[in-house]
Amino acid sequence: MKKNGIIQNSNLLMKVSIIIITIMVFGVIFAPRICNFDPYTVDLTKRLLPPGTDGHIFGTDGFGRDLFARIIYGGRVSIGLSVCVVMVNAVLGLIIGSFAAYTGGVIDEIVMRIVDVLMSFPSIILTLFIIGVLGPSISNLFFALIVLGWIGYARMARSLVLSLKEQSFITAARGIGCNDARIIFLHVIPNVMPMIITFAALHIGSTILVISSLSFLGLGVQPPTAEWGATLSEAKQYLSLYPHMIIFPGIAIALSMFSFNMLGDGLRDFADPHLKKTIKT
Amino acid sequence: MEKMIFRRLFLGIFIMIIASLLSFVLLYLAPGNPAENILRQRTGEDPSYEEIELFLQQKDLDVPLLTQTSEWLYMALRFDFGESINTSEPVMDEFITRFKATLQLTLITLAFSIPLAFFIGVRSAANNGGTFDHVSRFFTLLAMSIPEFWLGLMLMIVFSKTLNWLPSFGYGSYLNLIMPVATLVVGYTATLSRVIRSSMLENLSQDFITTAKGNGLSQHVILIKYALRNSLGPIVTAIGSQFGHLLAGVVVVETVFSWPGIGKFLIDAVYLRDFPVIQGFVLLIAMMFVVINLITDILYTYIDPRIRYERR
Amino acid sequence: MRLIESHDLKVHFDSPAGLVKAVDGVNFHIDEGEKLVFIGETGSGKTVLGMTIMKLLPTNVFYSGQLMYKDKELINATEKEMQEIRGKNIAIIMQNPLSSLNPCLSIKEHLVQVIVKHEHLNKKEAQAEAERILIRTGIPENLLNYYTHQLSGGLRQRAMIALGIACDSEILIADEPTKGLDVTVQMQIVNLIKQITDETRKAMLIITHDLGVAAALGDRIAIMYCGRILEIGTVEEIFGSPEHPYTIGLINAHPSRGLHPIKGFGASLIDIPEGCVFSPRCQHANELCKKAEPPDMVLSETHKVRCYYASSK
Amino acid sequence: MKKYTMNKRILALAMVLVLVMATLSGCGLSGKNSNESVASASSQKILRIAAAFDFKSAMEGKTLVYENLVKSDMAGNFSGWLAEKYDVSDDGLTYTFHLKKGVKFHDGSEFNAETAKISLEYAQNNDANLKKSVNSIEVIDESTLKVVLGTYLASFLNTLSSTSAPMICAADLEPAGDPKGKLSGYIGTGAFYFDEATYEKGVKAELTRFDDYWGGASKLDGVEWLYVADPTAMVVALESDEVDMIGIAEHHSSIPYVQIAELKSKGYTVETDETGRYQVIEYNCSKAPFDDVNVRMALNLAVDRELMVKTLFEDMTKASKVITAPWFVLGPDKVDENYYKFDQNRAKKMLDDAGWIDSDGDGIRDKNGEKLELKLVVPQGEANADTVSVYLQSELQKIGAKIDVLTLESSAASDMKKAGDYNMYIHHSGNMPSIPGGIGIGDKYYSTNKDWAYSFHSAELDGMIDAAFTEPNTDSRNNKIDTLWTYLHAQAPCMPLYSVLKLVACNPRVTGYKVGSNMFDMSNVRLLDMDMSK
Repeated sequence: MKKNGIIQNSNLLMKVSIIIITIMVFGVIFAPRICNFDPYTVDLTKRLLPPGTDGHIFGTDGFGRDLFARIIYGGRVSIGLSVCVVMVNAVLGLIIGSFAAYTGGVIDEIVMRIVDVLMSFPSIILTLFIIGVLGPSISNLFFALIVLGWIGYARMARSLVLSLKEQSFITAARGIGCNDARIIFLHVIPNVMPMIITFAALHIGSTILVISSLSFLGLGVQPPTAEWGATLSEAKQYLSLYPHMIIFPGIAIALSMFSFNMLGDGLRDFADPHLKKTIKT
Repeated sequence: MEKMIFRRLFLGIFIMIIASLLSFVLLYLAPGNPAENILRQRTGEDPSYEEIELFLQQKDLDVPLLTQTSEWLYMALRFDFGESINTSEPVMDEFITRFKATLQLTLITLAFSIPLAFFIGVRSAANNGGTFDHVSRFFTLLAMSIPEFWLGLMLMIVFSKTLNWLPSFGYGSYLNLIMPVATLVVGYTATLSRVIRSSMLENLSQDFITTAKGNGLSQHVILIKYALRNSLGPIVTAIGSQFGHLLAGVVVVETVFSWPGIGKFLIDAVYLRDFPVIQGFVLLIAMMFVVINLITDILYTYIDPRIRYERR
Repeated sequence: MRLIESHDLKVHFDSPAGLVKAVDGVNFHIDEGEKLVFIGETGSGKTVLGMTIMKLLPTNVFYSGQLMYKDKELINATEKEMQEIRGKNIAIIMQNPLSSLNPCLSIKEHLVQVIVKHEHLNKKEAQAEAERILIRTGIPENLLNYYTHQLSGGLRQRAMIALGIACDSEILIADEPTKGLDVTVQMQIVNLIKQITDETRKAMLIITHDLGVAAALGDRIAIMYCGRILEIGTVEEIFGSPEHPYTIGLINAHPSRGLHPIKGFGASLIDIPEGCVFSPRCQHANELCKKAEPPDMVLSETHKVRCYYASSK
Repeated sequence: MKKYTMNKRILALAMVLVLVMATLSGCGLSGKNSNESVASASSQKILRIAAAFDFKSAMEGKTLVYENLVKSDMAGNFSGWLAEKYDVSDDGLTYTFHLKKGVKFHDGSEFNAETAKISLEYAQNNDANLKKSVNSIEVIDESTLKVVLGTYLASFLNTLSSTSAPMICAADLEPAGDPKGKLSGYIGTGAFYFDEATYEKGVKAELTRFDDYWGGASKLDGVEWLYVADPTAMVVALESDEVDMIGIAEHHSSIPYVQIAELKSKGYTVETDETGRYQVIEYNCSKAPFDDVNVRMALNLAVDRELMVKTLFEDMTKASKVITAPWFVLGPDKVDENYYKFDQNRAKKMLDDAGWIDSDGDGIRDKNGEKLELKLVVPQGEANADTVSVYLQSELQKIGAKIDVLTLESSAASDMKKAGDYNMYIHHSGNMPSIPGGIGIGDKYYSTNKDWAYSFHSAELDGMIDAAFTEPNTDSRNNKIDTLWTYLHAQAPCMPLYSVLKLVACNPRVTGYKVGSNMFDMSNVRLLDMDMSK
């Protein structure tokens, strides 16, 4: 018997990615319990140890800090910050987009023009610009990633809500006297959520990459903060002599992005009605 | 059609005004001044109060920023963006020189990425759930997960340092292009092929595909004339928006491979607070975006008869 | 000559909710020039049956039983073989022409694709042929290069019919050809199909829920319910002496008979009722009906009913 | 039907266009192949230099083209250059320059007193100090120039030897001959001339040997200035033989210290020059805790600079023991080298004595309810500052001080510095050509300085500075400066860290590398030779 390829395999992809993400999230939360070393303790006598020496699983960096601990703690910043950025963006975009679509008229027009303008603006340039101007710090990074980040969600929420709005259950809800806020929160948002969540999962992956690229350009977090991009950037000078320093943070970035992308991909197959082969009778 | 173009152009002017205002506001809020940063870069020392005063005077920067900006706007209307404070060259000249380099990198990347992405995207959609699809999905996801700067450095170590096949920096020959283009092609092809795949899949599940199959058309015709033809709209939009972002997003690659493009130069200008360069570049980049979006929209209307006839 | 013949044909789907038994043991045949109508409610498996003959079902499907086209077994036919049969030997008119036509191709271009594929004409000849067929289906000459979204529902359906007859197939499957059309247009379409198929003496398999269409187009009628044929017979037999309670119900539900609805809802294709599938809705059902599924009762050479109490009510 | 095919064509056309454009843009710029320069380099001696800045925006580039009236050596001793010799009046206000004869500019014109006058006027317009002090510039004869100062300017010769006072010719200015104009032509008297046609913005510049050079033509046929943005790429470029020399074109070396050992082991020549530029941490002495000299002193004792240099900087540079290089003419050569010797126990005791005790046992000292938490401001781009701040943070933790590192865009950092919103500020001290160490009139440790208003100042120190720098007599000036240094070190106004190196690595076929007179100076490039057989 031939099994249904899509559903089976996207489940597998999702399972794998959920497992990886769960492991990472646990690692990040219980970092102090997992790591034998503090990521900020400098020990100049133990500099640049290769992986596996003296209990340093991934070796040590140029300051003799444990690389494993720095990567685990780095996840707190890289993943934590990305998740926060994406969550704020999603909520912001969801509220703005569904509000605009739901109320319609002038408000919708104004919001969509703003979105149009921001959409056609080079987001990477703006992000670099904001951080370059305000200086590198986590809060500025956060701000820069929010300025343009909500737009995608707002557009998506708007178009979803517009199509939902015409559907009978919303009319019915209005018919039984629900007020607008109640309709938005009880009926509209729950129906929009699956697509937003899918988009958000993919967005987390790309945000991790953006943050690490900014760190590489010297526009990310400040030392000695452990962050994957920053760790990678610090390791750059040791590239040829101590490759372990650049390999492990590189893998951490790639793996987390990979699993978030995989999750997003799986969720999309799951949420997208087009890809579910519906059976017509 | 004309209406759409006018609407778009109007929006474009609006975007450019917003872009200028935005860069002005940010610069106004920003701490620091160009004199201090440029002098520090030149001498490697903290410039003294007197040196800064003199520099500001020489570059006519001792007037309030608001006056500077209104003058700048007046000049910008005539496409004169003033001179770079750092290099004393007209901003327009700087932009054209650098833009040529960035555009070259971008276009060549696209020239490789687009056919490759179409090949991967279409094949994996046709092979939905099969081996090719799984393998290509895995590798496109992987390719998207590799930071560009990491890949660039790795390529440099392997092909310049170890094998000594390719130049690690420079600009002007085909050899110089290989590594920057390769770095960009990896991520870009992956992103684009995924857009193509999902757009293809969406269309492949439509009723008209069943009709086409019911008519006994071959797999090839169905894929190309039916699914791909209908997917082209969103794909062109994706290429358009990605093209814009590619133009702006080559900063990392430009930094790693010392490519004399707009991205790296703009970042340096931001560091130095080279106001005319920042404002001019932001405006010109925004203009590029407007033009690209316009071209995308026009193309879209040609591709999709539904929009074409509605707008007529 | 026998064109299509099926023996105990079963078409099941694997779905997250369970096994969907869309077609569950169907026997029928279509002879040359014969028009067989499948009637049933939504969800009775009739469209699946049509698609099964074309082998157009999604990949999560399992077939069993026998389905013959002439002496070719279709169930095990490869995709390549099917591509040759589809359009050329068996053609289909899909339901919902708006979504079933490619929005990026003009209606003429649709036909050209099919003709080029099956008739081995060059592009120019194919275009002339396409124009001829489209005009024959009553589409004004100046609209031939229009796109689907520019046409009215009736014209779209005509375009679909043109696509169905483009290669002069032996069998034409029409899946709800009048669905979603105005009543006046419905009649035009039915007449058009009738006129064209009568001219070419084409065999047809018509899928509909409209008794009027069935009476107008069909030679024989099969009543489908829950993936099964509950009653099959000639138009006269079905309308003149319906035997199955479901058939009677259907006929009585027709507006001309005073709109007497059948109580209850169509059964789910996943949890098929035990015994006679219609028993939960049948006013005559007794213990026997609920225990074992009745066999086909042969009433005449053409008339079969799957009911214990045929001819006895 | 027609419509459709037309659209298809447009689409196809667009696709083809993209490809053609891409190919064309590739072709159009591929005229000069990088292999070509490799080929020409083998027949000609072209020195390829990797530079982190574009030729026109780097000071070092200018030292290849322009020369000055006088030059200083690394320690701050002055000698004539384009001026054969110079005389200074006893009051230090009148300078008479006797110019070299037979010096030619790259455009063939003669260098004489008239051009020197234009050059100095140009410098005066562009340098705050000269503008303030120079009263008159007179042409005495063809080869004699007299400059009269209004007030004594200790750094006058420093300025003349720096890139702010290059010797230029009238044609070099835009408009020609106007000292208030813009310097545009790169027409100097140096050993190499710059050809505008070879210059590619942000890519490279080619300099060719000037055969009429007064000091005899260079051994090299030319110099190629190649822009390489990334330090890692620079090292790769050297190792893959795309450039001959790295590090020379920047004033602060961008080559990572850790890669030096590898370069050396592979046979590359690595030259490190101490330029007397020290990286130091400046204390904000206007507020607690650094208004107390004991705290400042304690911190100076608490950091093991020797270990830092040995490990973090791969032993490439030297730990600094005094505020500025003692071998400068005006340097602190009488101060005890072990004045700030690493001794954490002494540091702890000094903090205890100053009243900073860890009363709540959290590992951070406190006094009157205030914790010993110090804000270290790091201007972005300050070389090695990240490394130093991480190290400092961990070292000072051991004596109970907590450091909060704040990296800021450099002018933002500078604004904080000017507003006094810092405890510690990392920067590097000046070097030649200027008065190193911040002890000149109006410099860092002088109370009227607006840039360092919160550094250590005292009326006593101001008096000592005034006395020393208004003293035209060299010997008595040096004596006064020695006392000044002794006083200043006792006050511990800053924490000297290490000597900022100029680090140059080159391919072994480049021979005869000589240290320049200061960290911008590339004029010695003309002395280099290359063995093309290797």
